Amino acid sequence: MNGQYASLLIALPLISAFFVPLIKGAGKKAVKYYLVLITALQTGIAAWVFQQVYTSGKPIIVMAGAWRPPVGINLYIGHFAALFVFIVALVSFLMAVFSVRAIQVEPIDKYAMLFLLLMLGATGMIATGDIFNLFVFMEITAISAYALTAYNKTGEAAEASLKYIVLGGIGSSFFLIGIALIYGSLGTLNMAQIAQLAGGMNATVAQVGLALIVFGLAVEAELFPLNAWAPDAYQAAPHPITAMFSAFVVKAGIYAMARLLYLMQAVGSWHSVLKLLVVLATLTVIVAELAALRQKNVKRMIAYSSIAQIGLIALAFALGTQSGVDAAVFHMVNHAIVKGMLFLAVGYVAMSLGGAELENFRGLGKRMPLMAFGISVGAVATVGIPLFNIFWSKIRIILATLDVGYTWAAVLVLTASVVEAVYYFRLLHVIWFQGEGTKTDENIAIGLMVLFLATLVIVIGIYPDYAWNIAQKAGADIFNVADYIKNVPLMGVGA
Amino acid sequence: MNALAAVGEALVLIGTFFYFLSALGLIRMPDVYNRMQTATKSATLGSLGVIVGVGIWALGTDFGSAAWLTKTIVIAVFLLLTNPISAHALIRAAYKSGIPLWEGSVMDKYREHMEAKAKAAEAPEVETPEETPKEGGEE
Amino acid sequence: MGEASKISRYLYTVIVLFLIWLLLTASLDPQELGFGLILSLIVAAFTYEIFTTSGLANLHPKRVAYAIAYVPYFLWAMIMANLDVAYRVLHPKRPIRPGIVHCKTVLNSDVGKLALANSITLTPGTITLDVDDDNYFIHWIWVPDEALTEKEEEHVKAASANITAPFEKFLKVIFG
Amino acid sequence: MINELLIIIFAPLVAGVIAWALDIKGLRELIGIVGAAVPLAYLAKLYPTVISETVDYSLTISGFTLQFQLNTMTWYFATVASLVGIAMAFGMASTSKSSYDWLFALMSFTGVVGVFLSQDFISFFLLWELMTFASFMMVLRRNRHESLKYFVLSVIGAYAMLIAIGILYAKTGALDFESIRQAMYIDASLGTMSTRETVLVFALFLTAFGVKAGAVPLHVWAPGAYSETDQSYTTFFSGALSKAGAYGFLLLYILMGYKLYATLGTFHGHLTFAYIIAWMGAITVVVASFLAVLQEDIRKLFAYSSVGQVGYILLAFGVGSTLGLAGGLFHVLSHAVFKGLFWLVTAAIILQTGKTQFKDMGGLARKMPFTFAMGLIAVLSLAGIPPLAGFASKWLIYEAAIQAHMPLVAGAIFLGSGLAFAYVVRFLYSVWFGQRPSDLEDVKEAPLPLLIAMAILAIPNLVFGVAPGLVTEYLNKILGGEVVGGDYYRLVTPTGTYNALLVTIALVIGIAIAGLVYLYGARVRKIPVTNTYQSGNPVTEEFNLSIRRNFYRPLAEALEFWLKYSWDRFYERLAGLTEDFADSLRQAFYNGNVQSYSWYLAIVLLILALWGVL
Amino acid sequence: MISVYYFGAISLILIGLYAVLVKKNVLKMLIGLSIMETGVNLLLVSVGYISGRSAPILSEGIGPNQAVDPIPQALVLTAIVIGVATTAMALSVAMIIYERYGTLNVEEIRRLRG
Amino acid sequence: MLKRALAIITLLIIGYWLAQGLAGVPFGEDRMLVGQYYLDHVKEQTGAVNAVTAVVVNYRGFDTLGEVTVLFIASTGVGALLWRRKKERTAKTEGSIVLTTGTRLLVPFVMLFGAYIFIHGHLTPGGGFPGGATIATAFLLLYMAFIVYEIPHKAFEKVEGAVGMTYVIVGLIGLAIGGYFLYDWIWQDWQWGAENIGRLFSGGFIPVIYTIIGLKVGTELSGIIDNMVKEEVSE
Amino acid sequence: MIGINIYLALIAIATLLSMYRVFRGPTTVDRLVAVDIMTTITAGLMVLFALYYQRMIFLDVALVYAILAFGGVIAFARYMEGGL
Ligand code: NA
Ligand code: NA
Repeated sequence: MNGQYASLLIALPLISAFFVPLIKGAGKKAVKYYLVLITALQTGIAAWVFQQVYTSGKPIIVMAGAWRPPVGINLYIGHFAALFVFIVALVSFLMAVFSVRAIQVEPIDKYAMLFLLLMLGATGMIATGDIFNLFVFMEITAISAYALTAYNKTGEAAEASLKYIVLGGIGSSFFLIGIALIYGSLGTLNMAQIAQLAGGMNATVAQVGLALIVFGLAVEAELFPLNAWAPDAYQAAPHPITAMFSAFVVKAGIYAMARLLYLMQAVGSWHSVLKLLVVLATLTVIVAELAALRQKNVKRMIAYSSIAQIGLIALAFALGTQSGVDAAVFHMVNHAIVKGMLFLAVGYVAMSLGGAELENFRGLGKRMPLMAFGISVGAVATVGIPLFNIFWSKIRIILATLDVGYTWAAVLVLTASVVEAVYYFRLLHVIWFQGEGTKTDENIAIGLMVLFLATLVIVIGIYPDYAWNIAQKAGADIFNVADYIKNVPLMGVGA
Repeated sequence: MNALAAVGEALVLIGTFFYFLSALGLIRMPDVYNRMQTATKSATLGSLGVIVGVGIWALGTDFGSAAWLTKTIVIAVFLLLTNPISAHALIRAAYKSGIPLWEGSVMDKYREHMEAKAKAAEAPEVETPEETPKEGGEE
Repeated sequence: MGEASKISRYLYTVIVLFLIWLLLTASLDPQELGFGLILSLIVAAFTYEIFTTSGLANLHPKRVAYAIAYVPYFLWAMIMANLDVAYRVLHPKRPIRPGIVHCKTVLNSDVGKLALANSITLTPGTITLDVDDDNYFIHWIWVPDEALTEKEEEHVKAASANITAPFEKFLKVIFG
Repeated sequence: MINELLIIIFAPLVAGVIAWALDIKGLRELIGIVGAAVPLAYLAKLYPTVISETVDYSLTISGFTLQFQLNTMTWYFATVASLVGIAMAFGMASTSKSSYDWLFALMSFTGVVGVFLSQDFISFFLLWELMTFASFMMVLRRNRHESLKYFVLSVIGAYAMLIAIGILYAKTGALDFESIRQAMYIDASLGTMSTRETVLVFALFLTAFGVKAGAVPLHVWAPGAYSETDQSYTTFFSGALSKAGAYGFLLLYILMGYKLYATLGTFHGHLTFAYIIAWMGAITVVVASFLAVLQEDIRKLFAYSSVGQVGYILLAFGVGSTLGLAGGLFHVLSHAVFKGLFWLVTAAIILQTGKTQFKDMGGLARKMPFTFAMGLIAVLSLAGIPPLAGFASKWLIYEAAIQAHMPLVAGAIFLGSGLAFAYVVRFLYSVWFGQRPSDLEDVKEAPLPLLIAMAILAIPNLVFGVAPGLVTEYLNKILGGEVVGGDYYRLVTPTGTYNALLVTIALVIGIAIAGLVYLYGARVRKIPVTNTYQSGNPVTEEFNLSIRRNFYRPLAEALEFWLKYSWDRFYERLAGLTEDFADSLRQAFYNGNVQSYSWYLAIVLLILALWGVL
Repeated sequence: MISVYYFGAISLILIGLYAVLVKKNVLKMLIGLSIMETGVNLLLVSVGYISGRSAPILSEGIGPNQAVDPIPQALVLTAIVIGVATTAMALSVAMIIYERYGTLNVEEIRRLRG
Repeated sequence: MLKRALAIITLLIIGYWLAQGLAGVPFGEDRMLVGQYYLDHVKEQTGAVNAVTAVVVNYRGFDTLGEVTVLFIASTGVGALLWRRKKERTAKTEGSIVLTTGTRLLVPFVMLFGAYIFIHGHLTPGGGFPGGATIATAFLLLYMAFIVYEIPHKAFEKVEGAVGMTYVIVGLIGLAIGGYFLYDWIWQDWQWGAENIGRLFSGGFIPVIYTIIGLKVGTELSGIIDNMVKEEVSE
Repeated sequence: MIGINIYLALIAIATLLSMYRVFRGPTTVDRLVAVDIMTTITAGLMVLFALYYQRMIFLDVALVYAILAFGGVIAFARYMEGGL
């Protein structure tokens, strides 16, 4: 099949979302199962694309409207995008299954549409090869995230959404100013062509533009101190959505940041931007871990933990080395799995036991052993215990950091990891060794999903090679800008 | 420059002058009711002048066509129809939101009418301008 | 005057819309004409019910003639109004004596009342504050002495003579 | 065919996972014991090979090359650990009823053996973390606070190591020991790694290994952690796992010794870096022994005692001579067997009586004669009484210290021995002799598996005590020369000779005489142990001294000034401050007001702007 | 010398941001956001403007070399729609907040914190 | 007040910084690269006279699809957030006869004009978005004038969905026929309107898509308005 | 086009004066009235621009603008009087 069919990754969620109003008469259940079906289909397409890209070793360049870049907008589904689009689809599928149980608040049809469009937005952000198109997909992601954050319609949900909107709005506005500067200077929006021409850009414009773009994306990527919206949004959003936020929405943001950063390598102030990012990323890790330390709401605690892990990824990206990028990508994969599982299990517990307060987790080991197991595996993995997947990526990030000479960053990040261990193990103690309870029924589908993800965590922990090879290829996709430029069939406008 | 252009330009000049008058009224009049008295009319007439003036003026240029005139007339008629409606809606909003008449006002037949009507319907709730204004005097 | 037949109302709407289309495009290109007609037919189908009650009757020649005659009359009144405004705005003492007065109208049709209200708003020193049945409440920037009477009937008479009556002779014919 | 080294390392873990997953009583214990026995069996099988050559295995995982090697040194450490491990497994068969315990106990077994066999820093760190995590989980179940204290310190240690590894990696581009060793050797003359970096790496490793070894002031986790877990597991925890720390110091010598020497030079004729280690050890010995004396809880006593004994090992390594290394290595073995035995005895006492305080015990010798006998062996070995293993190793260490002209260090050994005598006497008397509290009348001998476990560790105490040459001969192979001379029964060093056989014969005669006196001689008068008088007045509760309660209170009062300063309290305070700071930070930064949050954005923009303008 | 359009655009952006940073009322903050977006859009159009050229509609005698850059105008159309969408979302969120909390004062809308 | 002063200082510095950046992009200069290509080729490649439209719908049609999606999200999101089991108009008073009658007269014209705008998108500066917004204004006026007026929102939702699907399907037909998503098969393959440039029936699939967008935007904005002027009533 | 500067100046002054009223108020309706006047003036300005740039197509823009502005003003007015 023709590679252009990868555009189905965009077309399918869209057309399916538009189709929902026409089938909403069939009832709530039907809409939920429809959601499961579509995400499964999307996963299938993503798997096909993944297989195509990884067997051929060449990226798929989707050219919308048959226009060759830079005249038209192209999607660049390279090793990274193929991998992450698949993760986006897979996590969405799992969360669609979770939604069948987890979402009772009406209107389900609207939920389904927003869900699909959130998935679409992240997919687009990851796949696009055009900087303004990136903005559009970022807004698709953000606005559906705003809506989904407030979906429960409680005061807290609306409050969280408001914070997200205000900060996201400022971020996107300045991102757009950045685009305006870059476009004004280069006359093109195509990322490959920007990379090609970046070296010859007016130095001030490049500096300000790059700074603004990084700033705008850093809001979405939850970098300190631009991440104040995130804990609230994570806490207030419906459980499946929180999992999606952590597993891929924020990742799309951080990927976009990394991608643009590396594409604009030739810009004069590149290294000082990186330095700034190292500082921000390190602060992100520290502040988030400290904030999680005495958190009484488990969902919020894990949200902070997620932010900290994102900080770690950002740190790795900010190193500016091949090994850093590889480690970052590997960590993204691992973190997506782990946090997906954690939010899934915690969400299910909160849903069954009436809230995510720490109190509710007492005796969970006896009441819901499967969820307790999932949470434990997630916790242990996040802390970075060997034989669990995150160990491998975390150690790589640390080694890469030290390799560049940022010893202080490594020290601070590891210190923060100690804090992380403390709160996670306190949680484990509450779950397993405090309180009593009798076993309650655990939903089979959700139990299976938790088991599946836990297995993945351990399998990658014991045999990381497969995942690592993929991550390396995906990392090279981001790092090797020359290949990126070469792979996009620029038609030579203006050149 | 031909006659059409001259007429058109004259109209435009008059129109912009009325724009100016309109805004001046907005400044000089003591309260919102009287500001509307002066502003709405002048702005509408000003638009009429400017817009139709452009339509006629264009006919007198080398690029102009009949379409210029017909289009400008559509716009002008639209404004002629909608501006007084806006003004009416706004003055009603002012009154109903409790903004009192200027202290020099000599009568308020509308309040009398509404009170009588309310009495007739025995409905106690009637908004009166005596109420302290909701939005008055802030900032 | 009762409600006209649906077909009459629909056709009237289509005609009006198509005329507007012609003015908008000012083109005799058959593509534009054809498409304009189609659009007029479609839009009219959705809107004719709210657009008109009297239908094609509106196109009675007498009405059209009066309508055409009304235009210069009204414009003149409007220009006068604006000169009045100019006087009050530019006069250093700001000569105003505002108040809300009460008028009555003889017009029956809604469109007629609208036209009257708009005409009042655009002419000397008056803005229509509210229309309640046949009662008009007008904010008047210079309430004349004869309207300052206590007696309701005299007041209405004086105000109506000043404000509504001049327009009604045209509008009565045009809109019924 | 799976590689033998992998089997040695991972057999316990696999057995643990199976035992945990099946969770069938009986089968669980069986699988556990078998799993724990596998490493020892394979190590025994490979002994002949190791003597002549190394056994290597490497695998590439996740882009890292993990290397394992069995050589004379690693074989020694792995075997000591496996010996203690099998004893632990037998002990746990009696004391633990939980598959959770089996999983993590055996996981830590894997970790420890793996750490010893690793030849590169990735596998070293991986297994180190695994070992730490597993032992932490063993404590977490019983006591959250103590476990976290342990874990936090351990993780700080581990991360210190990781940073050191990272710096070495950044400098040398290598992660395997051999390349790093060579690179460091060359760098000693090149000096590309600055003094600051070298000192940093040294300090980081010192922290990392010091924590695990329980060196003062990083020891504070040990008393709690050793106490608050299954006591059979503590056998392994204290007997084998803490040796990983000692092993780390040895590794430091191997990898960076020359570089450290080149960078730091010497101090009063001693290698500076070794001197630091020696003093760390000496201080640990003294402080921990004092604290051990003051404990009222049997577990705490042995916990501090363990800390002190590992101090001997550090001290020995710190002497810096090959004799010191030999002594230290020997003490690795003897500490493992006698302290392991102690913990098994403790486990038996606690299992059978349910008590942990000295004040609640007494007269158990008759109720648990076998356990008593085992306890006696342990006491003699620990107190350094010939002809048990403990004496042989301490004697070597003492000889080494004297030879290296470190009188203060030697003094610390002496002081430590004295204090050790003080606390073992108390243990001996208050638990085994004297009047038995009435609620202990029904106490029975410990169950069979536990007795087997004790026997497993008692035998080496005796064998290596009577024939220390068995060990020193092997140590000579490790150290590559005739460090300790003599034969099986006789140790000869440049300054002295110790004949274990002679001592044994003398002792056997002595015991025989004493036994006769005991059987036919003195009659013991029974008095209530609490009914004591002081200068004719009944003692108050606050000053009620007996061998079972506050026996060494006067010592505590004498040391009052020093006891005020507790590292433990210091760390607790620090942790408390950190948590309070975290709270304030959280409340202040995430204050809930979206306008404040917008200000954060504005401030970042401002920073970007200034950074652009300036 | 900075052009008046740039100046206006930056001014709008700053005024909008000022409202977000200073105004206590959520609605005023949202208005600030909209002003900011307007400023950004103006900036985008200004960046694409070319002196002496006309709108990029190639009729009425305008050729390819007499028109300004069409891209920024296309982008602005998109940006405006996105702005409208954001505003609509924000308004409905504000409506819920007002319903639940009875206030639109940002200092009182802070149940989620810490 | 300190906060205001700080804000002003902060903003002035940020403003200065932005101005500095913009100084590198001098106003009014021709720096077109891709833009010039569009101007040079728009007529032959897309059949549109309005280059902006060609960019919006054709060259950068992918953005526009996203833009449509954004609005759809907003409409869906507003619908989701303001969803109540039963809702009613909140208005207490009807508009006066002036407003109601004015609205009656204006609505047909406004709708026609909205359609005019999006139909002529490839020729004039309008297009689907302003056209749709204009149509939505007609509904807004109805809401403002009459307190009982309600749009048929169920039907509107279906229209919204259906036209959205149509947009994607038009794109997918392009994929099937020309091998590329959003490929303008009407212009590129069928060459419809090639002799017609500048007249109504030209511009490839631009008028088709703009009609879709116009309808979609119109129904979506109306739906948003509908949601916002209603409040929950207890059953 | 001799007068273009005069027209623009007059319009600019008018806009500034209206702007003053928008910021000054004091009532919301005052601001709305001022906004209404500004939109009317802006529509006229757009028509003028159409002539200036000789592009008839801008007339459509002006009309769209007038329609949207009218809708907006009515909406606010109705909101103020509680009819929304
Ligand atoms: Na935005
Ligand atoms: Na108006």
